[in-house]
Amino acid sequence: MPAHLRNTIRIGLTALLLTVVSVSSAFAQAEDGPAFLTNRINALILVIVFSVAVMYFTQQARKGKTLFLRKIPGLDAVEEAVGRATEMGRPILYIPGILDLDEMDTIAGVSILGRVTKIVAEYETPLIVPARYPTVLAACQEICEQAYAEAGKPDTFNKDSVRYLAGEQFAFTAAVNGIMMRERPATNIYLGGFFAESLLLAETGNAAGSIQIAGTSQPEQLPFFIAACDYTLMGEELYAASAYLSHEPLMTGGLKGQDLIKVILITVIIVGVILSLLDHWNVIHFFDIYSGWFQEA
Amino acid sequence: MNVWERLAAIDRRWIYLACGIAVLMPFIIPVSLPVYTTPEVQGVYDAVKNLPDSSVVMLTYDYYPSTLAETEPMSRAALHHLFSKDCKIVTISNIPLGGPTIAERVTRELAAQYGKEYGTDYVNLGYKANYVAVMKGLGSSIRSIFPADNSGTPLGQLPLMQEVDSYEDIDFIFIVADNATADYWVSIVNAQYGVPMCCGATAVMAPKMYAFMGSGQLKGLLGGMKGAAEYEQLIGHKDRAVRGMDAQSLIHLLIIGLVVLGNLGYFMGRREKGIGR
Amino acid sequence: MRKTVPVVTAFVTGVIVTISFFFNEHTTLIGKVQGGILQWVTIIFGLALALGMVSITRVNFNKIKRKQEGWFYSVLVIVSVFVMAIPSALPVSWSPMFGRNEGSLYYWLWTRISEPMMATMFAMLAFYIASAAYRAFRARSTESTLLLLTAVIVMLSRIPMGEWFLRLFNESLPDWVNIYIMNGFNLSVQRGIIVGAALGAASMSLRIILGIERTYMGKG
Amino acid sequence: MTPFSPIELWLMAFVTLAIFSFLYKDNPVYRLVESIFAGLSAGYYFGLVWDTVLMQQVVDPIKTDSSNLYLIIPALLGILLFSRLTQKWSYLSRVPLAFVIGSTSGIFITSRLQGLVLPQIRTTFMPQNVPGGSTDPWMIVVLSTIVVVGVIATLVYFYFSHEHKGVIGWTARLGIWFIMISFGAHFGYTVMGRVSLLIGRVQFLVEDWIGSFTG
Repeated sequence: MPAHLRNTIRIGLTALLLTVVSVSSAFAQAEDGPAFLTNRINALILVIVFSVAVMYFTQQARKGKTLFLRKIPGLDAVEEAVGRATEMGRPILYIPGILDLDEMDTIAGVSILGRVTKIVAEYETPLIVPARYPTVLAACQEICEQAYAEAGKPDTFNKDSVRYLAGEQFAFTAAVNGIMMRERPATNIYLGGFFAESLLLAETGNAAGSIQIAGTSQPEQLPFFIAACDYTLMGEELYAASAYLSHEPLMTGGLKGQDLIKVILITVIIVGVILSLLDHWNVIHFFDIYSGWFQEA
Repeated sequence: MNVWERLAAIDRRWIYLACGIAVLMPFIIPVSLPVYTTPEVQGVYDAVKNLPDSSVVMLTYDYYPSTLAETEPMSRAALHHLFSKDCKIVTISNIPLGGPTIAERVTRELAAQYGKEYGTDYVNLGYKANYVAVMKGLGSSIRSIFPADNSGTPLGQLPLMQEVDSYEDIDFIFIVADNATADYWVSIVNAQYGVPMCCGATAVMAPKMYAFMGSGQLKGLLGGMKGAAEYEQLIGHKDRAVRGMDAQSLIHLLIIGLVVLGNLGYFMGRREKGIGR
Repeated sequence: MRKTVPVVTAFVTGVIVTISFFFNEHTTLIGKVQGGILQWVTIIFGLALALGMVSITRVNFNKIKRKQEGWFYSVLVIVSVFVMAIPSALPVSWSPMFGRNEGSLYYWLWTRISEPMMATMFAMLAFYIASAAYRAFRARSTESTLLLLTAVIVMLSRIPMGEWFLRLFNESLPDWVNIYIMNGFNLSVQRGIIVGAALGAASMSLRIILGIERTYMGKG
Repeated sequence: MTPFSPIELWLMAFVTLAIFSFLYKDNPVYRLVESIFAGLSAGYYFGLVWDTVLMQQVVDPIKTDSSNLYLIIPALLGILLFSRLTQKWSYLSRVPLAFVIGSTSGIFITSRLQGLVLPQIRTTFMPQNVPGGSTDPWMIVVLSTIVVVGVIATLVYFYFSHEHKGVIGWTARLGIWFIMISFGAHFGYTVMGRVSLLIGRVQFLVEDWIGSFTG
């Protein structure tokens, strides 16, 4: 099916369902009482503005328009690190986080894995990917297989390189630590959702003398990654990295949409501060109304 | 090899040993220093104190056994405070691994002390999967998500749960969590259902929670063992958290010393190699 | 077909849950439907928790079959799985050893073996932090110097001995640390990160609902 | 004091020390307890799923009221997830996965925007409340300035549509300083967190286990 037709069908379906659902829900009252929550109109406006922004940029990116994204410093390190591992003849360890596949961090981690695996496949460096959930395991296996195929080396892919390790957080960490000590990977890459195990992993990697690249959106773990790893992607840089590496229009579009909202939010804050000061100096009294817009009535 | 290089190359196991000694020492020679109360902990205390007697409070056990040392004192202190005010307590756990078991053990032990009865004074809902869906779903109906309590008794047979079937029937939520669930309690339950809440968080989670304190979404915050110790002191039940603060002092000083020593070695090593200034 | 059905499923459930946010969930049909969807989610996701057990058994069984290095440990894993799992699924009425309540084998194994193990795993982190403080935590640049200094000041303000020490300089010093560092610098950065991450999560969710983001399905 | 028998205390102390032995180096005893732990964890999940999901959420409701028969559908969908474990049928698991991910995404969109973005932004441009209730105007001004500047600088640092040059460049630079101060605070807090857990284990070893020798 051609792409534009698919898009048309999708948009048509969206519109139809939105209409049917909203109309039916507005009229189909199961009990008495207000149906629509008017105090959530501010949220509705934000959701609409946000969705339009994200969808607009995604559409633009899909049309092939090049959207500018700034370079993420830690990213060049990935290729460099793969090169080093090849020279040393030692494997690369890639952990896409310890969260399940329904978490955004894991999705970003898994999608960067695809790009990393492609480089790895080209260099023919051994790869180890421990997965904590069977769902993540399956996704990683498929993505690695695909990457090896894209690199033109489908036969060199070793299915055992993506491994399922015990489901519990620390059992998983202990097992990964065991791999680090036994198989001594030259490079450890941690991109995904990480929690308390971040330091355990990074310290053990340090002891094994590996180059380490880390990234997570969990702010509470970032200080340790910064302390113990060579490169760290902080917070959203993880998502940006995923977009930057893959040049994927969808991811890029999403980021551009979010950037637009950030500009709007910064403006909202600055206007708020100015109004607050004007209110304080008795110039105009508009601040209470303004701040009220951002509050559920 | 000069002294700095030798220091830099020290086996990490010596550091582990120093760490072990620092934590053991205060158990042999205790020095009890006072713990000052911070406004965040005072906020928790005041929020609970100002609840009308016999309010229905939801207490969460959103933590793994791994952080028991920080979180169990919080749960215990909260139970002391709530039971002494005759509050009705509904406990819930969003952690599959161990959460429901801890909730049973701790709540029952404290309830026995206060002579509270299961079913009328407190209920343990237990665990259901996917906390985002659970938190949102409880807003529609507790019974559709939890047909039965942790031991399998249908909710209809528990007197307390006949009056409680959604957030509308809950006056306050006391979160004790060691992970991201606190974030969702705030952004889903507080934002959409307006239930006031306070949070006992592990020290790792606490810095993030300050943003929710600042926005007024949380009424108070217990940050780690220090927060638990302050709360224990406020309610007058000094326990393991207060006793642990001595060891905290010594090991913190050790770690600060290690940072200073490590950096000293780093800079001296660089200077001797002629790098830098 | 293999892709359309999941995409449509995600779309329909996603749209219903999103829209129901703006409607009263007790009085409208959409609210009730949403409640039902969430109930189903907890059941589906709940059953998925057992995936790990099947998986871990299979992986270790294969190791034993191939007599791989460390196969003995795999035997232990499988034995532990079944010792824990089977009695928990048998009715309590047969024996107090069965089921999950206090007194059962399940409860005993959990509180006597797993809990201390898990707690110790976490406790090791204190050693690793001490080691990182000495070996990795360096004032390499302005940024890391700031990180380092703040860490030391905050650590002092959080322990009784350090608080006493800080009060030697100024009686309100620990309070200022709490007000300006924790509720000022820290709060503002956490807030920026929270807002940024929230936008990111919302945008990812939007793309999943609209069927653009399909990574969760795997490729192929 | 402790609810455990001497044999149980010895067992618990053994597993505690066995895990700690990893600090020295990876060893067979550690791998032994690690394997048991992995097995018990998986078994724990099974017991939980069997009892609280399968029995409480599906079987019992159907037994008590046959109108609940529809609960078979989510149960079957959940079982479909197990097709992940096969090569050939793994695509079947996409439907239940899509169901879960679709509906949680629906919660995410609204709750992230309404529950986090709106209140956090609003309280940024409001004058800050000084913790402890101080009404000193200077404190309020200083604190409010720090918060506004910090939030904006952090947002700018995570702005990807422009190189870090010019005004954006130095705002981002300011942002990274703020971020590092915050991470420093984070590090300080986390040290306390981890140390607490070690203290917890030492409390067990010293007070409960060794304490039981002396009675």
